[in-house]
Amino acid sequence: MSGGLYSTENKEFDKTFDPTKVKAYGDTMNDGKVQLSFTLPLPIGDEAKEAARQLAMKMGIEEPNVTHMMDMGVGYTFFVVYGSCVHSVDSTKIVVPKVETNTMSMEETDEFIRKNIGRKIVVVGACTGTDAHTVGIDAIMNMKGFAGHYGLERYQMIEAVNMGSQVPNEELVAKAIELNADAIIVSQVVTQKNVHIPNMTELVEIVEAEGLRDKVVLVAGGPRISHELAKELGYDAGFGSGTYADDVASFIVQEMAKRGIK
Amino acid sequence: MSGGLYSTENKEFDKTFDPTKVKAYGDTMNDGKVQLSFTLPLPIGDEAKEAARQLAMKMGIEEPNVTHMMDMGVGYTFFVVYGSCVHSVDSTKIVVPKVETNTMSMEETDEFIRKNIGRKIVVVGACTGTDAHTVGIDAIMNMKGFAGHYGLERYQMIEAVNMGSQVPNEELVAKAIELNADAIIVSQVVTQKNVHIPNMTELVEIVEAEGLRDKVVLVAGGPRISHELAKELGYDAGFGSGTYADDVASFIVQEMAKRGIK
Amino acid sequence: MSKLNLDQNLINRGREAARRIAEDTQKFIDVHSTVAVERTIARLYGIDGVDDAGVPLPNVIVEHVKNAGGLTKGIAYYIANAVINTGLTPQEIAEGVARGEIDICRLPEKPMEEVAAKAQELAIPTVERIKNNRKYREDFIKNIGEGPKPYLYVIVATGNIYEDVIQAQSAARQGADVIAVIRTTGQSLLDYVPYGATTEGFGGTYATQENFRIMRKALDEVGQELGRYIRLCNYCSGLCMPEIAAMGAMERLDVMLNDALYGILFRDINMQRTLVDQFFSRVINGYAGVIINTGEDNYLTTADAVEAAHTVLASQFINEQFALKAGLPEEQMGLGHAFEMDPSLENGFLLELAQAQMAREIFPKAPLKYMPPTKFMTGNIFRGHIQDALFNAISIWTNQGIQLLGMMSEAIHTPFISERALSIENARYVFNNMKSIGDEVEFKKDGIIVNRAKEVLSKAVDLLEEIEREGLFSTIEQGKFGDVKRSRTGGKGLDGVFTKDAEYFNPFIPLMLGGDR
Amino acid sequence: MSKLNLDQNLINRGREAARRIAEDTQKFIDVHSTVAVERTIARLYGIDGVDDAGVPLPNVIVEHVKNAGGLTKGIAYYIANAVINTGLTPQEIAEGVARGEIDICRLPEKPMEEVAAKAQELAIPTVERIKNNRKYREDFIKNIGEGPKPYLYVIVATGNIYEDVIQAQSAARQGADVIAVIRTTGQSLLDYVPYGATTEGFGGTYATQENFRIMRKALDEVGQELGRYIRLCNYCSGLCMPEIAAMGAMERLDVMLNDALYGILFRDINMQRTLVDQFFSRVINGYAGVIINTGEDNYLTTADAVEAAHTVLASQFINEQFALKAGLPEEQMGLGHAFEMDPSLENGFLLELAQAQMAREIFPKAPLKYMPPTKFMTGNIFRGHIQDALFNAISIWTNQGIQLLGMMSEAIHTPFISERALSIENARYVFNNMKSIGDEVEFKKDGIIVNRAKEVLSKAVDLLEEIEREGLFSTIEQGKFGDVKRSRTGGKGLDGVFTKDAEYFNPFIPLMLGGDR
Ligand code: B12
Ligand code: B12
Ligand SMILES: Cc1ncc(COP(=O)(O)O)c(C=O)c1O
Ligand SMILES: Cc1ncc(COP(=O)(O)O)c(C=O)c1O
Repeated sequence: MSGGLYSTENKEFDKTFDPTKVKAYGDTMNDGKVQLSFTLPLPIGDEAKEAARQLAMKMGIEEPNVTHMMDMGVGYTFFVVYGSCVHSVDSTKIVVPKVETNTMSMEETDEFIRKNIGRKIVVVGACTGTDAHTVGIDAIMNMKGFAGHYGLERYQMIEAVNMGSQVPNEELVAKAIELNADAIIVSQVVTQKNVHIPNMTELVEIVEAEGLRDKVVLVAGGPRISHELAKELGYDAGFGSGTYADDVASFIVQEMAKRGIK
Repeated sequence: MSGGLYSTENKEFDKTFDPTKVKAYGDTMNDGKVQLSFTLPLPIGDEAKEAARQLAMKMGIEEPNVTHMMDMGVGYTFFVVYGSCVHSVDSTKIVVPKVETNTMSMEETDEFIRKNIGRKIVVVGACTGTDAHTVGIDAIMNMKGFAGHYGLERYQMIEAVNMGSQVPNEELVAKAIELNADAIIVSQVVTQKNVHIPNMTELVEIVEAEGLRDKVVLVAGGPRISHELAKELGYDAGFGSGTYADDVASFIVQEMAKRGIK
Repeated sequence: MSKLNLDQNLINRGREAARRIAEDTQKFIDVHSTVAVERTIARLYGIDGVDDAGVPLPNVIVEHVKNAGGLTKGIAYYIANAVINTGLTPQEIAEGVARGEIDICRLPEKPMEEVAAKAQELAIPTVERIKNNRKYREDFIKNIGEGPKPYLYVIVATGNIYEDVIQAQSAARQGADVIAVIRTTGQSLLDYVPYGATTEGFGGTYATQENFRIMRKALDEVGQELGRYIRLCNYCSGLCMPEIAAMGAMERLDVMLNDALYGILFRDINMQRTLVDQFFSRVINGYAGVIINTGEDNYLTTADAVEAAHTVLASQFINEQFALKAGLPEEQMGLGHAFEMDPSLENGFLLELAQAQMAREIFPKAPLKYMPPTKFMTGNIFRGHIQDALFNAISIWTNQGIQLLGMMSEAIHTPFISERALSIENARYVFNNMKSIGDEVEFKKDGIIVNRAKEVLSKAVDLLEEIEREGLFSTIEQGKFGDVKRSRTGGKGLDGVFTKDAEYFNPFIPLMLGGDR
Repeated sequence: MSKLNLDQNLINRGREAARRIAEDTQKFIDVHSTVAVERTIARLYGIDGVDDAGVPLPNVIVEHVKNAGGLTKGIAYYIANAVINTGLTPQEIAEGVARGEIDICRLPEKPMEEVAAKAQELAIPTVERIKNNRKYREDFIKNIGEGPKPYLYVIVATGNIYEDVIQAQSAARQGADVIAVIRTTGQSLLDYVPYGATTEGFGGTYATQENFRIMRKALDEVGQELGRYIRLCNYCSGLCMPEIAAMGAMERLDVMLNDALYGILFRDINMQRTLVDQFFSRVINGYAGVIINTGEDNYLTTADAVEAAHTVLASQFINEQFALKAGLPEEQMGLGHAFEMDPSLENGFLLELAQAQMAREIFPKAPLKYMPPTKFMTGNIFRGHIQDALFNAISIWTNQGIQLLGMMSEAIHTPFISERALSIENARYVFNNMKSIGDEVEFKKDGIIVNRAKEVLSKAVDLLEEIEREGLFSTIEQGKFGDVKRSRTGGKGLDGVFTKDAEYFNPFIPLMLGGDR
């Protein structure tokens, strides 16, 4: 009666959290559990299943468990795999470049402009290239705004011009020159096959060629745009999913103040 | 008009199928696309997201796209990640150990026994150890069978004894000795923390200790039992999900014939 | 009003048959006791801890008396008599017995009346404690709140109670209302309850009183934080049914798996043993305000959900009557059923809707426990997640009480932290998005749904009347439930059953059944 | 019988208002043509291929006449006149024009009657070809079969037509009934149709006649194998609307995205241009037996699904009337709507049910095209998959015609092969498991569902009557649809619109509208 019905095997791995070796977590610290799914261009069968296992092992999955396979009908097979990933991440070494402004409310931003710039600022925005998704840029610019956050058009101290979608970069820059814009903000939603990269690069090149780069704050946004990427491509900031007008407005005016633009 | 609206960037990778370098497939040959999900014991935020990205990269995922993160409420974060896996598998080198019998119908098996063995054979089965899942072993043994395939009890030339679940290995072997069994078949469904391994090993050891190993065909089955694993642990065969009585009966009688058991 | 237009006469007939089945069986129960019942009494007297060999003291003292041949009088007698004789507490006495220093079977036998009075007096503090637990729960819910029904019920099953706490708190913050700590594989076959905090289990965590305490504390904390009482569930099926019920009552568990037949059918526990044990366990659960969950869902893991639907209903009727016999009110009857239709079935959703609505109408006050798809879950987690969504749709539609959330990884492993979160998200989405569907939609007269319910009810009543004729024991012997046959004298634990002496008493039963609540 | 108890008078009023809106606009349409219409005529005369600079010959010949200032007479006139003069085929003439060898504007002008007769004669073979395509489809379906409704519609969008074929055949084998080859980003703004097989597109594959042919062949093969006609869908919105319709008719496409207003609102194409183009495109689609899909679903990607529901219905009415004007029967009207309710909405499912059932009842013969959740899809593929399941539930419940399957990766990328397979599995499971729910369940009188439908209908009728008063053009200028404002002279393609001469003729219109089918 003393022992129980069977011997309890010890789990061998160290179960203490180590921030320098963070592993995936299923139900026990450091168990490394991950879920994977993918298709292989191999006909369904034990061999394909074994290939899936091997692929998972190459990814560092120990004891991969192929829990499901499904015939794609063209000699390809879809797999669901679970297993323990041996890899870990040193979380103490992670530094994520972030937009370093404190977000202000609409009223605060208006006040900030009055105090630090002393005139209405001009923001020109568009969804450029072949991209026809207006909802994102509208969320930032339109009166109505998004999720209860008013857009730039409603700011007393911002003159906001939304050019819509599918705007060629040249036209956007031309408009910015015409209106003497303080900021150009651009939305990119379609990122399939990295179609946004050449388009975003082109915009920076035109802005530079026109000698505007120091005069304007250049901002990009979109669901798959990170601050890091935007910086890399030569923008002052990048904003992803869940951005509100407040974030962008705050960034623009603080950046202008930093540069001493009046 | 001749060019289109933008230049079409070439995808750089080789799009021809190479069986020695099989990669995952999303919508283009060799695009390497995989989907991943896992939890990290890190609080939700940009840093955790970056850690998720880094973990994916360690797994060989290029340009991992963290499409979702979700707060687990205890300072842990769940992630969904998509990306292109650089790893590939040499499908030409894959050899999967398989049960090498051709599956016969019930009538054929009965006939085979009559012809090659000439007497009713005895099969004793159970779900052993602490495992209480009877449905699997019942599917193989009960009259009724499973998915339209009759169980061993219905075979004219098989005397099938199903001991049920939670049967200690000793009792199973004792019963086999008592009935002079030709085959012992065992089901293992609970595999959490590999609890089945010591139990399955114990059975082999008892069978060997009793000097029965050459006389009986020893078969294991269960949703997470592979032929490979069963062989490794000293069984003659292992059967996974979707097995029918036909498969097991065919194997047993052909194995008996091979060994020359009459 | 019935949406299914069920025949109330038929319902009454079924309920009557079940009542007589329970009454018939109760006659057997009333004259028997078991080692588990006696250990429970010992525990309720405050006996806890283990001896040098790790054997729990309730086992030590009960076996001590059993070996001396005195158990038929009941352990309460010996404990009370020993207290009178020694002036020690029951715990001190048990420790003495464990050390071999006291032999409570050889102490002078005080007059029966005096012993009975002492037994009663000694029982009061624990009964009060349980009553206070109940009051605490009620006050918390009244003053702070609880989630709406269907309650979201999830399991944790890491094997390690401390890891379980993390998973449980995570789930509560995601929106879970009930946390069930699944027991380790095989615990239900142990004829003792392990002791202390445990960190190693397979597919579950040992049910121990210390583990109960650790989890209770964790859930109270997170419940305070969330402003929502988080219920704690464990399992009292198995060879220690009443003992675990008692531990749960003392540690303020809120929900207990507790079925009159489950152990017999699915754990091969002897039927006499389980039937006797379930009675006392339900008296305790009833008094403690614990919602019991019955296990009819399990039938459909072995039998087919279309063919065997009526066995589920029949068993619900029987469980209801056994519960009433043990003083457990309808409001605490989490009668079980399950979404186990083959997903490839044409109109399977409609058949399931009929079944769920029928249960709702036949047991209007019961917080029905609705179990998710398990049998037809596969390694295809994506399909599994939508099977669970349809299950959630049925639940909100038919107003179930306790929704045991399905997990997409059901066919693979006990849930990861994230899988639980995704399941909660699934249920919350469906419940909210379809909230009033049950009020807004009616079933066609004489359509598939209405006719299906009619058919299942009438088959269930037939079965119940057949059982009434044949008796419960022999019905089980014939495999009428869950396709499982069990013999009256087979299975585990029969040696722990005994016939009571004329002088036998168990003071907790009158206190809990008769006392004020 | 109406399950929603809709007011038939109100429906009639809405339909009448829409009819007058369409009639009013048709007056404008009747006196105008566009470069796209003329290029279409050239294509229907068999002109295909590109010049040395890669410019499509239909563009070459139409621009040639346009530059000479003669387009107002119609390209048919010039082609027929050139055929009479040169004895060459239209294709040879176009090639000559491209090489600068022929100037069809300077040829002697034959008598109008003779030219018109020739134009008519030359038109016959293509019209016959299209008629035969229609017949082939009908025979295939009659003799071999097709899938049940709702048809499972999936997209392929690899950018490479050969890769698309693999994805499409995979989908068909999983159970898809309609394969839509999504066009590359931006194609709708090209004022020409690219030529030949293409392998590089972004988020889609170029719509070219060769690509149509490749995919048609692949689907016929797999359809034969499966014993189920697999429909091919493409998009004829944009600056080439009638041209692509013509290409589709010639290559036996079965479904075409084709909306009277979509291009205006979502592609900023000039409204005069689109309205003129849509007419001829629909004449072709109508004659070819092609099911059109309208784009009302898009409104809900910019506007809110609860607030703007009535604009969807209003637009459906308008699309219906424009289609009837173009001789397109109800059976080919895949009027669009979409499951775009915020998933966090309490009872959102009921509101959606109301909308879907309402559309079903108001357009009883139309094979409604039902679009999946897109706006509220996120990177959480697991939740996305169950949003799609509820969408599928609504569809089978309300008997939609064409179910555009939702993809769990909607917010991430165009579908992987496996995601498509999982979506098909999702729909097949839900459709089969809930098959008869629509027949078996009724809506409560004056409940949420019935009242919601009533409200949406009445608002839609108000809007239609307002549009009738104000005119379609100015309604769009005010942003009444999809929250998008467009000016009458803004947007792309206005320079391609011209007023017809008195002598203008397009022989295909009478042939297709009037001829036998
Ligand atoms: C609505 C929609 C459409 C509508 C667009 C209507 C319109 N007027 O915008 C229609 C139907 C026309 C459409 C068409 C197409 N679409 Co679309 N569409 C979507 C959908 C469903 C929602 C996008 C959306 O409105 N999101 C809501 C807004 C508020 O979010 P957001 O854009 O992320 O914006 C926020 C932030 O990103 C940020 N932000 C965005 N821009 C900016 C700019 C600045 C300066 C700042 C600071 C911040 C910022 O702030 C916003 C608010 O927080 C998505 C799928 C999805 N669920 O995401 C697909 C999606 C974006 N579309 C897609 C595709 C491929 C297309 C097509 C190319 C398909 C085709 N071949 O026909 C076409 C063509 C479009 C084109 N040429 O660009 C793909 C893109 C895939 C990829 N990774 O590239 C998606 C992901 C769908 C899919 N799985 O295929 N689409
Ligand atoms: C039904 C069921 C139960 C029922 C069992 C009833 C019964 N009498 O069998 C009940 C409710 C009692 C139960 C209890 C538990 N279960 Co259970 N249960 C399941 C469930 C839902 C279905 C299993 C089943 O019946 N499959 C159908 C049969 C036909 O398939 P099969 O077993 O794979 O058998 C086929 C093949 O594998 C093969 N085969 C099987 N055996 C053999 C033998 C031979 C010789 C051969 C040749 C072939 C063969 O042939 C069969 C036919 O093709 C699964 C989840 C799932 N969907 O798979 C969980 C599952 C197996 N259970 C699980 C667990 C953890 C438990 C518990 C331990 C939970 C707990 N802590 O309380 C308990 C305790 C059980 C114990 N001590 O063993 C886990 C196991 C996890 C793991 N990887 O180890 C699962 C996966 C659920 C989960 N996600 O947690 N369970
Ligand atoms: C009534 C009942 N008790 C207990 C259990 C748990 O299993 P066990 O305690 O037998 O391990 C279940 C599980 O399904 C059940 O339904
Ligand atoms: C009517 C209609 N046409 C076309 C499209 C495809 O987009 P486009 O052809 O404008 O790229 C859609 C997509 O939603 C649509 O609804």
